[in-house]
Amino acid sequence: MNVLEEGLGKMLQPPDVNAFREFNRQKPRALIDKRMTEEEAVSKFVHDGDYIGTELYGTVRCPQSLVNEVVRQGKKDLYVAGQGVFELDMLLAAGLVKALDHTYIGLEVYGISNCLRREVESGRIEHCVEWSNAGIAWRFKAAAMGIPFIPTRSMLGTDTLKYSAAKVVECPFTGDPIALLPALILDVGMIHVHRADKYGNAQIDGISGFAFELARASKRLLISAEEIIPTEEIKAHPDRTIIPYYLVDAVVHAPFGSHPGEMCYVYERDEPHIRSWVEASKDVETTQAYLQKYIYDVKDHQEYLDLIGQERLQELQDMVPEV
Amino acid sequence: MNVLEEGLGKMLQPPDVNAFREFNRQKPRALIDKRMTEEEAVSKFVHDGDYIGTELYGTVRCPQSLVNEVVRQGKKDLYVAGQGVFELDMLLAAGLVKALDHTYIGLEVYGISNCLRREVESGRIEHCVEWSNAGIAWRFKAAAMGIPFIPTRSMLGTDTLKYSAAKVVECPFTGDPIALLPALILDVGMIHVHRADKYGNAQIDGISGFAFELARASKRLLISAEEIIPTEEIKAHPDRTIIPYYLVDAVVHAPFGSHPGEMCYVYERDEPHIRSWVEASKDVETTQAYLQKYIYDVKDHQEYLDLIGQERLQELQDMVPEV
Amino acid sequence: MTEKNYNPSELLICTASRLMEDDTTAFIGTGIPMLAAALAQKRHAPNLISIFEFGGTGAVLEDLPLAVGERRTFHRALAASGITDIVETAQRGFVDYGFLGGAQIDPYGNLNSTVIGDHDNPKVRLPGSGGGNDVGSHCWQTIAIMRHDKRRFVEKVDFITTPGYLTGPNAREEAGLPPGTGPYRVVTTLAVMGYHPQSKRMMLLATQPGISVDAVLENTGFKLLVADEVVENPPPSEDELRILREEVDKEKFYI
Amino acid sequence: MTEKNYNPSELLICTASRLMEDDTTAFIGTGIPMLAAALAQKRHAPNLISIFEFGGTGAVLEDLPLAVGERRTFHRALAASGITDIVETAQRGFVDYGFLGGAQIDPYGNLNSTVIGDHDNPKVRLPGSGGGNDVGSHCWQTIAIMRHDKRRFVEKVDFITTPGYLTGPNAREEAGLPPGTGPYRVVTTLAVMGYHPQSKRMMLLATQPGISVDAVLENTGFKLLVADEVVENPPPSEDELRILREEVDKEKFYI
Repeated sequence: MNVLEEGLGKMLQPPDVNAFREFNRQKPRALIDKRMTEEEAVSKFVHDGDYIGTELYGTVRCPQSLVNEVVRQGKKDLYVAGQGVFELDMLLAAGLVKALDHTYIGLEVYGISNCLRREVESGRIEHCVEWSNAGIAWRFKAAAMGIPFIPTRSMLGTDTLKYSAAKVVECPFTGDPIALLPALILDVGMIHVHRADKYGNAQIDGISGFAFELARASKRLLISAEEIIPTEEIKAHPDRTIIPYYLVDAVVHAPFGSHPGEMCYVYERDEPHIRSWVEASKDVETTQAYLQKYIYDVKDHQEYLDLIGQERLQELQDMVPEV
Repeated sequence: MNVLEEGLGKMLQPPDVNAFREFNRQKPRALIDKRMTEEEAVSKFVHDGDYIGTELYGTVRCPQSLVNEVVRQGKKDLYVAGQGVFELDMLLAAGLVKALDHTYIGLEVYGISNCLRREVESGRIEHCVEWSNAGIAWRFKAAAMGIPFIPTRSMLGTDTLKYSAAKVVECPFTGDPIALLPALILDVGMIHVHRADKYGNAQIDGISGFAFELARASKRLLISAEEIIPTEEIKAHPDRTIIPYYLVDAVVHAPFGSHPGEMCYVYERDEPHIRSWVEASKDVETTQAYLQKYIYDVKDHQEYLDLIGQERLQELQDMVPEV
Repeated sequence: MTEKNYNPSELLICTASRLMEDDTTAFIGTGIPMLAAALAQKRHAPNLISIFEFGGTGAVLEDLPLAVGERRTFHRALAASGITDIVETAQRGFVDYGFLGGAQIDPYGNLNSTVIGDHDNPKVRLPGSGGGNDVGSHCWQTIAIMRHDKRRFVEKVDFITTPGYLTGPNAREEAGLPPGTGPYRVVTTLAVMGYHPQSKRMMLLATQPGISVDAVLENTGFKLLVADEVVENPPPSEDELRILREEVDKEKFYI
Repeated sequence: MTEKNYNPSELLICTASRLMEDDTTAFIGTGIPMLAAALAQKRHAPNLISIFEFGGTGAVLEDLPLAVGERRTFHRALAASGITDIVETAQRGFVDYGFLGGAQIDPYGNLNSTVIGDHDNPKVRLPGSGGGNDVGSHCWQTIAIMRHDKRRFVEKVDFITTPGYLTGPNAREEAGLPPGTGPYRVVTTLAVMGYHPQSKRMMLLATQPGISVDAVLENTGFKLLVADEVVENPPPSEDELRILREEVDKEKFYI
């Protein structure tokens, strides 16, 4: 099983599955009430220099209230796994990102991210290691499985592989080249869910993106939830639990926690707000003004929601059609 | 990435992911009514010499009506992936199994399988290749992912590995030994579900065993279902679909399809019936008498249910407690 | 050239839509592929099975999604799972078509959406692969939708984000990519291109209405092969435009 | 020796149950571990988190399961998933205890549940690994529950189905198994054994009520180490027996 090629990209987080096991060993198995505010969750579990990841798809089910709190507290020199839109733009805008395992940061239909451009083109981001979208998800999956790598036929033959930290080997069964993706174990993962109990047992409606994998790939896991439900509801439908409590370190009640992103079946995304960010992000000064207004100058998620306004939030809810 | 050890077991089904892709390419994407009887499904899709697999856990959600039909039609020289109880005992009792990728065949609390003993100790089964339970499930998972192998830390250091067809390599990322399990692609998979629509979109309640993986690891997939539901119900809850239609070749309506096994939330297992099999299986003659009575002498699943009797089936339903 | 009753976006959407077949699976990304798929479903391919990267399979595209994960991507869908299940489904060979875009494309259909300039010292940092590399690796046939000019159609892309035919015949297979996969069509506002079956280089198959072969060649930064017979695409029909405007994008978000 | 008011199964169940701690995760297999876990939940470990191989996590063990996948394994559970999720959870280091059985065990705690005799020409074909190898590979500490006689406690097992300490110190780590894992206890009707911290060989820690150290040694087919101080286990208490008989296995399926 010869190694045929090795990506030139820096291994930002080595796939140390033994250290991950040791960390997981000491996480409590007890049912502990983990409810806390964004402020407590982030100050307690996110540290300067941490490797963090957010789970979402586009602007859908984005842990925005948690990310805003990371920005508010100015957690810096962050290593970030990058499949993101609005929320990673915030981290980039605030200059908190040191290095990226990158797959996509952009504004979808609104085009490329000006914040990404500024941070990368200036050299302020020290490493931009490339992967495909599924490549990053599979790296989480490898970590979630407790194995140091996972094979894939993505990325082969491309510069995406050349500038990654993957390796290409000769498959010992078929003889064909295959890419091996190293497990990506996060210091901190953040996921926004439809509902969770106070211990952290969580449910998601609709598609689940890569929540299953990221939850299991995180040493510390912060959950924000639109709704906190009694554990009896979890127990009545255990097959709906996508994240079991023992993975979770903090449970944050965050209604409209994905705003300006959407939450399937609950509220739509705030298109004018996102457009206003697209405009603001074009220029350093207006970018900072946006951060000032929506993050630094508000104390917490509730104040942020007050700033958006109950009326607007109601509209976003009302836009959801009957299923 | 040196190969440190290679299992001595025969590779019964090489992990040819390219051939699997070519097969999957020609499966129809159209929404076709796939409802048929056990007789039609088995005669159309199961052939002598096929590599087959059943998905279940113990006696739970067992595709028994399909397996009985395989026995009835005497499909022979079968290669079988073995994590099974009652249903694999039937195949063994009928002398249809040529080789096994084996992890567990036994009767759980009732002890070891006499049929397995007779078939293996006599040498009638040509190969018994060993794996762990999760090892077999991960082999399905590799096939489901479309990759030729998956790493694990199971099986290392043991005779289970030595008599498998796995390989141990030095992990190119950590330097530690790690086992690689070859993908297991089935010619035919069989799964019993709670409900499916006529195209094959299927739902399962409660734990899902390895249905997700086996469904995706099968070239041809036979689904039996307690209930056939309108597609509109599938579309109302797409996050409940564990098996999408394009994987499926046959949809068999099989109420009590798991009997004498159980179906979570629907009916309990038929303990006296299972005990009667445990007794019968001790001796070749009584074994054959059981097959004669419950399989060969009944025309189809409905006749089998008639033999069990409506009253008894009702009792098994009534034993399910309120949740 | 008479005045056209459609804009360039509408032309791209209608052209891409015609390439979509009933009873096939198609990996749909943000933007034009979504509109094309919705148009196809409402017109000639009611059973086009849309596959969205983050989990939606077989949605009814009544309203247009603005993002690849939102509720419209699994509206009345047959299944709603997650990204690994979807891309593994493609890796197993179940996805017939994939739609791609990029900032640069080369004669072998390799696409760049990562950087302009040097990777470690870029002139322009682009969004990155996203699902592009996965779609280009696993789908049986990929269709690129591009703006057509010399800066985009280049002899050598600055960065191969997504594999086309790489360096030519057999290069995909030698790299370990699944045999039989690769670029199928390139759709632009000027033309539709395919690939030469042997050399795997891009080849002009059809021009868009009112566009000459020379105009296509002039706007292509590499030597484009030309099919023996180059047809001219019919313009978007009344029917296509009506459905597109009145049903697909009635809020005029894209068109 | 006075007449005992409990049978051997009840003794095994009560002894195993006492090893189960509150607020720990335990991988539970068919039979005695299920009864022990149910007894522990109803007595000293109400928040023992049971993990069942086919998907159940944190069930309330009100009624006794007869199989590792049936409804009682996820009755009022916190999660119900599938086998790969469960064993991967163990592979990630989240499962504290695992319970094992087998036809043979050796001084290093290696277990055989595959064959008696030669693998390819067996005298007795046994059920096979099942989840045994997975539990023995990934759980932090494993507890074997065995019948105690010389045919079962052997110097060398015919087949290592499930890894104990393999050939001794560091052998697990050298084989690639997760550091810090391995056999913890062996529970039999005669005794409770542990393992010597350095040599990793099995060591007698406690005898069952009325059983002498010599009786244990005589029924063991290899040289069993003996702890400096061997205690005698207290017999099953009235309380344990009452709960076991009246609540855990009221239908007398196992006991």
